[in-house]
Amino acid sequence: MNKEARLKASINQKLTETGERDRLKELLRAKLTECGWKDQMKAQCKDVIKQKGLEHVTVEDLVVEVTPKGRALVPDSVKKELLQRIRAFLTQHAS
Amino acid sequence: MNKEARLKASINQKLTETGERDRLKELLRAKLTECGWKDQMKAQCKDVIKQKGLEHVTVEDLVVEVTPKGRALVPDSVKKELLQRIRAFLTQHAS
Amino acid sequence: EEARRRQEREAFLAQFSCSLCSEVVQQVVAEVVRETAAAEIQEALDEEAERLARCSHQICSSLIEETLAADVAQLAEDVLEAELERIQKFIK
Repeated sequence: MNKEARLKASINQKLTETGERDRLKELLRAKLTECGWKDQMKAQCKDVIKQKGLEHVTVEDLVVEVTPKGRALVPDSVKKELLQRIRAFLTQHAS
Repeated sequence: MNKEARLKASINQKLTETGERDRLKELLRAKLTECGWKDQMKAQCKDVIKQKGLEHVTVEDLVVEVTPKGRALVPDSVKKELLQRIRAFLTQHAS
Repeated sequence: EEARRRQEREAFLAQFSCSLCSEVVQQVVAEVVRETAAAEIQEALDEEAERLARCSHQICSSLIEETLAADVAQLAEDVLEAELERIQKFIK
């Protein structure tokens, strides 16, 4: 394992052990709800169902169809905030 | 001040005034780079950083650790060339 | 007498050249080693900072991916279920 992979593994371990990983995910979920991402995604799902017909759509189809849009719709400000929080965690736990 | 001390002081003054001291140092720096000595020093520094860990090493630690090796690794041919140039200067200016 | 003086002068010049040479070598070695040490530490610090920045980015991206994967699946399931219920109510 190279230096970078070791560093990543150690950060991931600390994030999990301290519960920060779950807190970060919760923060992300809250931000996505707050910015309207969740509503946009629901609308996307409804569109797909409408286009394809309810009887021809599975959960898996919906996931495949809307995930790329979901990814693209995560606001940069949310990504930035998450990254800042990860950096702050790393600064606090630097050893 | 005896004759020798006066002569030494006078030569030292001339070395500085004529810029020869700086030229000698520049020549030596160039030769040390050219012969690979500087790369050896870089490698030595990298080794010490790797051994001790970046967070446990200061510039001063590296200087203390690497300088003796640096001195020992200056090639005799480089010292000889420098000596010849100093001798030539002294012969010319020691009057 | 002249020959003796010349000999003494030669000996002095030889000895003084050697001590000057050694002085210059010591000075330059000290300077270059210090410069190299500082540069190597800075380079290592920069590399470490870059590595940390890359890891933070990757971890951030994977956290987003994990969260999206879970949430999109849940959302899709909820929407599909709601739509089915709506249709069933409509049929009844």
